[in-house]
Amino acid sequence: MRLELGYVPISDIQLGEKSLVDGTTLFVNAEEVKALILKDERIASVQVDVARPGESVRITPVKDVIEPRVKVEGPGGIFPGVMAPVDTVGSGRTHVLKGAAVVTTGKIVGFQEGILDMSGVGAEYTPFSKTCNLVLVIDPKEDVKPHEHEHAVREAGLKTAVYLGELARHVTPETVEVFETMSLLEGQQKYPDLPRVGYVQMLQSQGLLHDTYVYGVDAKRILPTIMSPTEVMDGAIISGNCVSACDKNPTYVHQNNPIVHDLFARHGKDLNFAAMIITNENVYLADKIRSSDWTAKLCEFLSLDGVIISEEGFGNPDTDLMMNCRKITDKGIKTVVITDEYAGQDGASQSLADAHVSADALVTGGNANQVVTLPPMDRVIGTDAYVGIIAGGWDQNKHADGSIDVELQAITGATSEVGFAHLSAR
Amino acid sequence: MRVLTNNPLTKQKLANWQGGTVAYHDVPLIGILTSARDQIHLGYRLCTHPLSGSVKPNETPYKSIALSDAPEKALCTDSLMLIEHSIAVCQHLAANPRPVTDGMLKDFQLVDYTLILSALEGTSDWHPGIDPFSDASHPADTTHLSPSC
Amino acid sequence: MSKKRVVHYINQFFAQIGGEEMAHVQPEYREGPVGPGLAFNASFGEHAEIVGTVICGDSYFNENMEEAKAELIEMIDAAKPDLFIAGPAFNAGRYGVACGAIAEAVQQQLNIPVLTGMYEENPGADMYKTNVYIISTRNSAVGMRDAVKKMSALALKMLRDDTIGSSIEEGYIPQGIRVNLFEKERGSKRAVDMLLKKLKGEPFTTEYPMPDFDRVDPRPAVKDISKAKIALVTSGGIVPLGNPDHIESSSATKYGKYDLLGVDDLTQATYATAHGGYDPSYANADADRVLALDTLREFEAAGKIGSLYRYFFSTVGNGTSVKSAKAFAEDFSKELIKENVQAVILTST
Amino acid sequence: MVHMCTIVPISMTVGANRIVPTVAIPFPLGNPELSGEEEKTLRRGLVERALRALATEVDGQTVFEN
Repeated sequence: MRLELGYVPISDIQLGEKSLVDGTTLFVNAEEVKALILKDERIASVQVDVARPGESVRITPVKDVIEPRVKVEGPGGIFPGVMAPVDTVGSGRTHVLKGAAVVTTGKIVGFQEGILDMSGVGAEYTPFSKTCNLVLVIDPKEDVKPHEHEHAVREAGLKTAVYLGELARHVTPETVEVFETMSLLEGQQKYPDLPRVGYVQMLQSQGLLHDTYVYGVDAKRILPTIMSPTEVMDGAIISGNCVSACDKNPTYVHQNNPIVHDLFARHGKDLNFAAMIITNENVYLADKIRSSDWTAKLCEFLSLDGVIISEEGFGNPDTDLMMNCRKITDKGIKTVVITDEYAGQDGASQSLADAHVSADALVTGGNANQVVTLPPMDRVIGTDAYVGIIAGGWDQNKHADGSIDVELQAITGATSEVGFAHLSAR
Repeated sequence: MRVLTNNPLTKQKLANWQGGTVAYHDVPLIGILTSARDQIHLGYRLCTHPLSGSVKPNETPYKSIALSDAPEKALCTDSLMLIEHSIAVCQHLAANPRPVTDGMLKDFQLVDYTLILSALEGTSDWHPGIDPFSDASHPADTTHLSPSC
Repeated sequence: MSKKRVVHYINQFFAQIGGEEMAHVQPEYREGPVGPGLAFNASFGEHAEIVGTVICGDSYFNENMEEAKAELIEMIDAAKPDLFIAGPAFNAGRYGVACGAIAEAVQQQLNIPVLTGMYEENPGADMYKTNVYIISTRNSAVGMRDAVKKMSALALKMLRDDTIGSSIEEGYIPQGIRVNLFEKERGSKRAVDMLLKKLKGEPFTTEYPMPDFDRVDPRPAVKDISKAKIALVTSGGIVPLGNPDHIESSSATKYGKYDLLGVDDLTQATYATAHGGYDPSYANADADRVLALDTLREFEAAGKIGSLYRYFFSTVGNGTSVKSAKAFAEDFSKELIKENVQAVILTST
Repeated sequence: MVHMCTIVPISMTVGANRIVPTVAIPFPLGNPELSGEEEKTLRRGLVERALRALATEVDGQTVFEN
């Protein structure tokens, strides 16, 4: 499969009369966006706002972050099975509004989390302080249940991203990057001397507010399967995950999966990026055993020499990570795992809920329990009424000057377990 | 299967469940874990992960765990390691006194219940005898959506 | 701004008093820098200076640790330092222990920042790394320049009251505490780089080592068990009723030593478990289910074993750190060896 | 030293060289379901096995199953 990503750089978002890309400015007609979202009968109201890098703005509670893209050539559309008909994506050409993102916010459950500061200390920890964000503050009608509410907000974000992505359809990209994967046989013939490397991505799949969708299918219902890594660039995987702000993968991170990109960067030079395998992180232990068996089996069938395994979430998935690592290692395949840590506020406790000696090459996204003090912001988009009760926040965490103490786990994307951020720990 | 829980919603929703039994204990979350541990020590097997969910055990007060119906002769080492690790994790997370409102408690109950439900539903001996979302429609999946929306 | 005051500890060798033959020398105080102190002073520049040096022989320190520490602390205190540096000791074992011990004592008693430096395999490193910052050095004085550079950088940071970064940034031996840092490369790139090294068989460094345990060679068999003196040890928390030593139900920080003289059976009325990691009702009803004292008394009477050692040792193995457990065992093993105990039965729950 | 414990893999992990597997975590050297005398017999058997382990030369980590 061959996919061209055409990057249309965006350095500012302005609300305006007509939605269009002008130079590197993305103009958005807020009324059109609202009308699009309000088609959903479950939604009572929506506000459209803009947050730019460096501004004294806090967005919270953040639900999802999505990058606007449009399919200009090749089969399927962005977010297949959800926003577009089911069709295999990942080939042809896709345009990307690089530097822009849609951020959804809205209280779905009472303990929701996700802080995104556009400046100050918090901005150093979240990758989305560097994007121009179109923020949607969404309120549901009164009788809408949490799972319906989550669904409505998830779709509102995707719809908006598709709407914005469409604006890039006829814009000439500033740069084009090409990603090409080959069939196993072709790859082996072309790179007979390079190690065959695979990427195993574990997807959050535990239940309400903890779900991920693959071509529209709930990931807890899948068996591990093989994907072309370019499929994720067209939105084949989307996030329905609202909990654990620091280490969940927003849809944006799936679209820009950094492991996929960094493996492609070495593809054909130091390694042969042979395949991507997705698996899940179910609550039921028999599912874990089955999924890790299948993952290891697929790695073996693909004759992989090395595998990177990424995790998503806290606690339960540590067990999947160790099972995958142990079983893949047992097949004689070299592994590197990526996780993050919950070592307590003092960093002195055991970091993971599970451990195995085979995980001897581990990359960490840092200790999510570390406390940081976030300065007050001039403006809050969404509501900070919950900052005291979100994960990692606690009672009386607000100081007299308006600054707040939170654990890193409250900050969107701070301890990414796909290695999207630079934080680590020793 | 036997579900150990301190979540009143799990108890209520699974009252007519035909695929197993529910043991409700009005204890803190850690009490459910230690109770599960004591049973694992006697040969019961864990069926679900004790740290299900990304809501941390120092945030939610609720936990539902499924165990096997009958003890086995040999102790299940995997279950043992899991429960011991989980208890250790639970104990070192900061005890944050949190303002818990009724609405939040309801949300915590719902999330814990849906986590255990997602495990039970996936099993081959899932005999509902219940409507899991009797006062709400089933969580919509996204596959039916038309591309125009 | 005036220069910050630093006191430096070195041994007889680095003070150029002499080698092993002079290791007995007692603590002395000299004004200003001595030996490696000159290099530290150069490195501190305008910010700090070594105002005095305390010197002690390695043998004297290790053989008279409490007295040596007391004498040295008095000298150090008199110099009114803002910071204390010991070493670097490189791979010199007794010097390393001395550096760690005196640094720890100064930190506790004088309440000023302290640091030392040594090779990671120096026994002093393992003993003191969790309590004091120990800069990781090479295994010999060839690494002096590099050690001084890293140690003075950390020292100046401490004097400025700056946040101390992670072990990899500052160069100290990891303290078993996880400290966050920002890496130059993002996590995914680091993972790809690590995998490529692993694939090529090149050395790589994990960012989080899995817990590991020491290996020991098996002891030879006991030749005649019917003549052997055997001791009972348990991690199952069996203690006299009332838990006189208050051993914690989890993460134990101590062990207990209990007299078995005249005890032939552990009963509900006399013994119980302090362990919080399992349902205690079975052990509380009959602690022999954990410690098997009744059986060993029978065997002793029947001549199947020589004798049972008079005391048993007990702790709670529930979340107790490997470090603590190891320290307990090292401690009571000295007594067991001294008392000619030939074998130990360790029971765990 | 002989390590009498129920979870042999843990004993292996921490590096014991002579290991005797026992009954259950809360009662390694007993069984509350047995009568007093039966329980003592069970315990004698386990301790005898421990003594045998101590009197046996081993080359590395060894589990004395019988």
